[in-house]
Amino acid sequence: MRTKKIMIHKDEGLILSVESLNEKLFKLKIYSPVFSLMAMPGNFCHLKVNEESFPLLRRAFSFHRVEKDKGTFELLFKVVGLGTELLSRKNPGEKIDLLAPLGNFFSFPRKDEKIVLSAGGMGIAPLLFFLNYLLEKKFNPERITLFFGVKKEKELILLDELSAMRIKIHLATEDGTIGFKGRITELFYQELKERRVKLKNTMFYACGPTPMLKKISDISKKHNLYCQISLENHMPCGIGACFGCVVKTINGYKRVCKDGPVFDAREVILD
Amino acid sequence: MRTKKIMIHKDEGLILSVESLNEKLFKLKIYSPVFSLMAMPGNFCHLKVNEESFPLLRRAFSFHRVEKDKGTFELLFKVVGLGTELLSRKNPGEKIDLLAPLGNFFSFPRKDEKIVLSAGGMGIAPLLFFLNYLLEKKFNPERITLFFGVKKEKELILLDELSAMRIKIHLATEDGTIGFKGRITELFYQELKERRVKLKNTMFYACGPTPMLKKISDISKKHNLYCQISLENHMPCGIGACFGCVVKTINGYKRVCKDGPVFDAREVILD
Amino acid sequence: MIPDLSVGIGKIKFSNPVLVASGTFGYGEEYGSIIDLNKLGGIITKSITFNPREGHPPPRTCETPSGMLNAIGLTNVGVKRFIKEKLPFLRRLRTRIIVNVAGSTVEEYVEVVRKLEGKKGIDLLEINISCPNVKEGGIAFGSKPESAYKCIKAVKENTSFPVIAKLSPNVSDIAEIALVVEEAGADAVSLINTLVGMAIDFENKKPRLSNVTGGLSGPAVKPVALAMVWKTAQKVKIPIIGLGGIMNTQDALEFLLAGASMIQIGTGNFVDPECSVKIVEGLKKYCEEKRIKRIGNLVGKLKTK
Amino acid sequence: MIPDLSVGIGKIKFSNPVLVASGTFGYGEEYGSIIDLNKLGGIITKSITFNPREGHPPPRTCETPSGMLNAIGLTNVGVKRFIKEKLPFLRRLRTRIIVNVAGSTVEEYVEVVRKLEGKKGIDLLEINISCPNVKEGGIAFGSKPESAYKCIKAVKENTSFPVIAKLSPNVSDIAEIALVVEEAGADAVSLINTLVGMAIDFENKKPRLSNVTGGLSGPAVKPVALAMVWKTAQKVKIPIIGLGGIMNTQDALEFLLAGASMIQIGTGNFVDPECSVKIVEGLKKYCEEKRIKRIGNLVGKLKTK
Ligand SMILES: Cc1cc2nc3c(=O)[nH]c(=O)nc-3n(C[C@H](O)[C@H](O)[C@H](O)COP(=O)(O)OP(=O)(O)OC[C@H]3O[C@@H](n4cnc5c(N)ncnc54)[C@H](O)[C@@H]3O)c2cc1C
Ligand SMILES: Cc1cc2nc3c(=O)[nH]c(=O)nc-3n(C[C@H](O)[C@H](O)[C@H](O)COP(=O)(O)OP(=O)(O)OC[C@H]3O[C@@H](n4cnc5c(N)ncnc54)[C@H](O)[C@@H]3O)c2cc1C
Ligand SMILES: Cc1cc2nc3c(=O)[nH]c(=O)nc-3n(C[C@H](O)[C@H](O)[C@H](O)COP(=O)(O)O)c2cc1C
Ligand SMILES: Cc1cc2nc3c(=O)[nH]c(=O)nc-3n(C[C@H](O)[C@H](O)[C@H](O)COP(=O)(O)O)c2cc1C
Ligand code: FES
Ligand code: FES
Repeated sequence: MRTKKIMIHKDEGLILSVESLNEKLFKLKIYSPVFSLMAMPGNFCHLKVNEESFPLLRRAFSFHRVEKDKGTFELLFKVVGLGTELLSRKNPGEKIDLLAPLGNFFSFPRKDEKIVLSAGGMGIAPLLFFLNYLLEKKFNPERITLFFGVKKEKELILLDELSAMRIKIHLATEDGTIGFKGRITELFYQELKERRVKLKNTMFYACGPTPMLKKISDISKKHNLYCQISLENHMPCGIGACFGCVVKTINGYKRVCKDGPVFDAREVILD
Repeated sequence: MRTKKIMIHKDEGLILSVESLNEKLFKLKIYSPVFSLMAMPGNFCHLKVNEESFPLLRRAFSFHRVEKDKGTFELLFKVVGLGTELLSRKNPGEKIDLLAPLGNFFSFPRKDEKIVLSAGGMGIAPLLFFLNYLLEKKFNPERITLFFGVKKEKELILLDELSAMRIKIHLATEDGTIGFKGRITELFYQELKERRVKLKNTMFYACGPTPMLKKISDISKKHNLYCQISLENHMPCGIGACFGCVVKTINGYKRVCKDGPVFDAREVILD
Repeated sequence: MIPDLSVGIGKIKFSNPVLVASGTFGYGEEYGSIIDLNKLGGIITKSITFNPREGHPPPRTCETPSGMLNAIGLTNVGVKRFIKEKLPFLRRLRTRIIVNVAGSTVEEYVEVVRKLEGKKGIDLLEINISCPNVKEGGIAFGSKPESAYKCIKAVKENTSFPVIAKLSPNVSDIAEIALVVEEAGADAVSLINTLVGMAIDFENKKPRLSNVTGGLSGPAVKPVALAMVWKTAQKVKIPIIGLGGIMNTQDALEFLLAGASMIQIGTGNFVDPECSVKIVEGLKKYCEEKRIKRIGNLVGKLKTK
Repeated sequence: MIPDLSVGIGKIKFSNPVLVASGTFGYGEEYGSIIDLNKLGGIITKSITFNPREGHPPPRTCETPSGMLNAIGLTNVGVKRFIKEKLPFLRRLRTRIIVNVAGSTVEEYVEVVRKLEGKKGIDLLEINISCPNVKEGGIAFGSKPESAYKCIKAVKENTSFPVIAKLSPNVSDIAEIALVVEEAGADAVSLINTLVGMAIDFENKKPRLSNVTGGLSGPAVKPVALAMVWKTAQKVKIPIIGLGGIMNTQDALEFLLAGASMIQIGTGNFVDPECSVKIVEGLKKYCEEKRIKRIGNLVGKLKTK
């Protein structure tokens, strides 16, 4: 994984909009020129959802979309608990306390490589940023394949935008309403086994819930794929100081917030 | 003090409006037919400002205005901390968890008595309810004198409504912008000493910050006034179960929430 | 399937495992107009001492992050007036009545217990050897194994009611204290009482409580209470009654998983007076949904490996 | 008037009373890009043991009402790598460096302390006799007066650095422990370390932490910490360093009033990385506004009668 010395900053962002995509999914647009400039695909920000001591700790969210010229960025998030609930109730004009850019970021493929991305549910959040970033850097969309899986059809968001990219897209829904019926990892593995996904000269990327990443990690180990996965964990500090967010790897425990969140799938030991 | 056996209820009120009178003062209008019927002047309600564990405990507010026919009541409150801050940010349509009617209430004067009310700051909240109640019961407004004192002019609220009542009003502001310059207790005591306030056949009532009530209590003891004062205290349970809200009286500790909040000023020992 | 929520301490059966905690429910009357008291597993009274106690001067309580402090100082009417004025109301209820007993000396505990002996309407005693808010007695008994043993032993010898020992969390090893009171004959232990805490009125450079320190309760202490229940459950055989920050059904279930066979609601009553009966309902619904025949089947079922 | 914020422990002067707490600030580097480390009174390192420690398996932390639990398990690089890899960065700072030392046996404490002896860049040692998250050692030393005495005594005999004893709140009487470590030669005490706590993942009927129990910190424990600082201040003569839930200037001032002459920020660093330097600024502003010449004049000024 390539890394660079990142300078972490604190900034007070200005909330521009809170858009609800469905009852659980929200898009938060924040004005913060410094972070819109600094954020790389895979980086995340750590933010305080309110000023009180409950919830106490910051919450981590991947950069989802960045508009440097406008000085803004977007987060895409799902309401799963009190913190995200409070975040979804923010109003335009409110300030928000941000710590960013945190963590490492996805390695970029060479121009002559192919890439395969797998997104499970909210895993699409950082991968969309990555896709947009690559296309902006003139990476050939024909070399890109995206596997995108969700539970129910209504969680299939961003489809228009993804289609317009002219990349290859495989969809999976667990209830089978659209695309493959089942989990994204099953579809991915099927395509892999039937050689419709080529291993040579291909870089893999995955982001999604831990059980999905565990499967991806197993597949990567078995087939020796070079696959980067983005992990999540409870993160008290977010900057590598507390050793609270570690993941087991073949090289001992590593901090997801600082040594990751992007790891080589063959390195981590998930369970 | 006359009391009756009150049945305490829990009800979910519907917030109809939150009106800001100045940057710190708010009026909250709640739809709750049961409490609009049951509330008596001096009673209070105990409400939960949010659903989280911080702030944890309920907050107490006097009934300020009641419209039985519409099934609504109003609270008048000042933002002094997190609880009242959160309350001031409520939106119409939200539900609010209410416990009421709590405590005893002001005794009513006989038709042939005169009454003198002293309100310091937010102390006007329950006294306005009391005034409206008396006028509705055809108590002669000419027999009513109100002393109303605040720190700064802009805290002098409800003046139009009070003026329209055709009662006698004495105003005091600490900065002297309007009315008497100084504290309401000074004005009250001056009027008392100069016999412009008659003691015979008069009932006194007071509500306001504790230092003011202490003065009123001292005056009442000295001149043997029959004065009812409404006290405040931290109230964990609000219904008499925890003995957390006691005030010292000549008859031992008494619970402000259940034995009060209205007490005979000669009984309590404030400091 | 109607799940069986009943539980027992010694020979005493409770219709369900939900009790209301001492000092947070007065003598039962106050909450009677808001909830149906008969739905509770039992009611624990405010601590009763031999003589009436006025308690500490105000201020007696204050709020802290996700918790509250209290230093009531064992305000109570004394055992004689309790029997005369408060017990008749409690006796009429169809729920278990547990009288909480406090004292400054072992002799005082014994005297109170003797006065209560045989009184109709009482089902059990809870012995408060853990009150952090009185100088003499209280917590002193609960923080040393020897005195805890002596106190519970003396009480047991002077009562025919089953005895619950209420333990203090302000100790190095609560399970050790639980073991000795079990040996002394306690029929159950309840934990935790409040943690010693303090808050400062910064404006006036004064403590917020007249008593300077007080007892911390509420959600803030739940992690501490859970750990203590779990540790004690590894050691003692008598039933454990868990409390500390329980506000809803899930909290209650967590204490059961950690090893408590019953639970108490304290501060939760203030936040929502209906909290206790909602939890009774909630436990029932949970057992129905998960097809759990007896609530007892959940006790201690935390998977720690 | 420029108020004097400086304070001292033994012969060591600190520019101000604000330290960052062990385990919450890594080895200082991580926060270096966010705040100016030289503004701090001092930095306390993550606990250092003799050998490197991997620590506990994840999950290691979880959030609780107004607090958090951690069971990191003393993850650290070991004393040799600490000296080689971490100390050079710390040495370059113009702030006091306090190395926090932990061990499983008195011998291990002594061995670590000997390795650190005379190393440039170190100003003081903080001896962690209170870590709730390791089986052997740690808290065991801090919860019994005898072992606390033995450990601090042995450390003192093997170091020329001033020694701070970090005490556990999981005891019946923290002031008693403070007294014995004072007797053993400690130059200061810091309190509190975390309270033992536990949280349950109800869905999966599992503890939220792999280690089952962990240490509770944050605003939830502030009342407990304040009470312990206050009680200890009535007993010992050596300086007290107060911590537990300090999030802002007012919290810090409350600890000073209760009797702490310095304070530490732990969990507060996570909530707001700038919290510690904001408190330094805040203390200065407060002293200016109130015309307090020396911050020390506030220490112990709580009016309790
Ligand atoms: C690097 C990183 C990037 C992330 N990016 C996104 C994103 O783009 N969109 C999105 O919807 N979510 C994202 N998450 C997950 C998001 O942080 C959690 O959903 C959120 O913290 C839950 O907070 P809550 O208060 O609503 O939930 P609660 O469950 O109430 O939170 C309780 C505690 O658990 C922690 N927690 C709960 N779930 C997670 C989780 N999956 N990961 C880390 N901590 C968790 C919280 O921080 C908190 O301490 C990301 C997490 C990480 C670590
Ligand atoms: C019977 C009664 C009637 C009241 N009526 C009104 C009213 O009509 N309008 C109004 O503006 N205020 C009224 N108050 C005061 C109001 O309850 C407090 O202002 C409010 O609780 C402050 O909450 P907070 O979270 O904003 O403040 P914080 O100071 O953050 O509260 C911290 C704690 O202190 C308690 N507290 C703080 N101030 C008071 C106080 N004066 N009385 C009781 N508890 C307090 C809170 O309940 C809480 O536990 C009344 C109080 C009582 C007891
Ligand atoms: C206001 C108040 C008064 C209390 N009084 C007593 C008491 O008299 N006797 C007793 O054994 N415990 C008393 N307690 C402790 C509670 O019974 C309980 O042990 C503690 O509050 C923890 O539970 P909780 O977090 O559910 O409140 C009191 C608690 C509060 C909050
Ligand atoms: C994640 C984490 C790790 C900690 N690690 C250590 C440690 O290694 N050594 C130590 O003495 N204390 C450790 N502590 C305890 C803190 O130094 C401090 O005593 C405690 O958190 C209370 O302060 P706070 O409420 O300000 O966090 C740790 C605390 C946290 C939250
Ligand atoms: S969150 Fe603290 S090290 Fe990763
Ligand atoms: S608030 Fe509980 S008795 Fe008054």
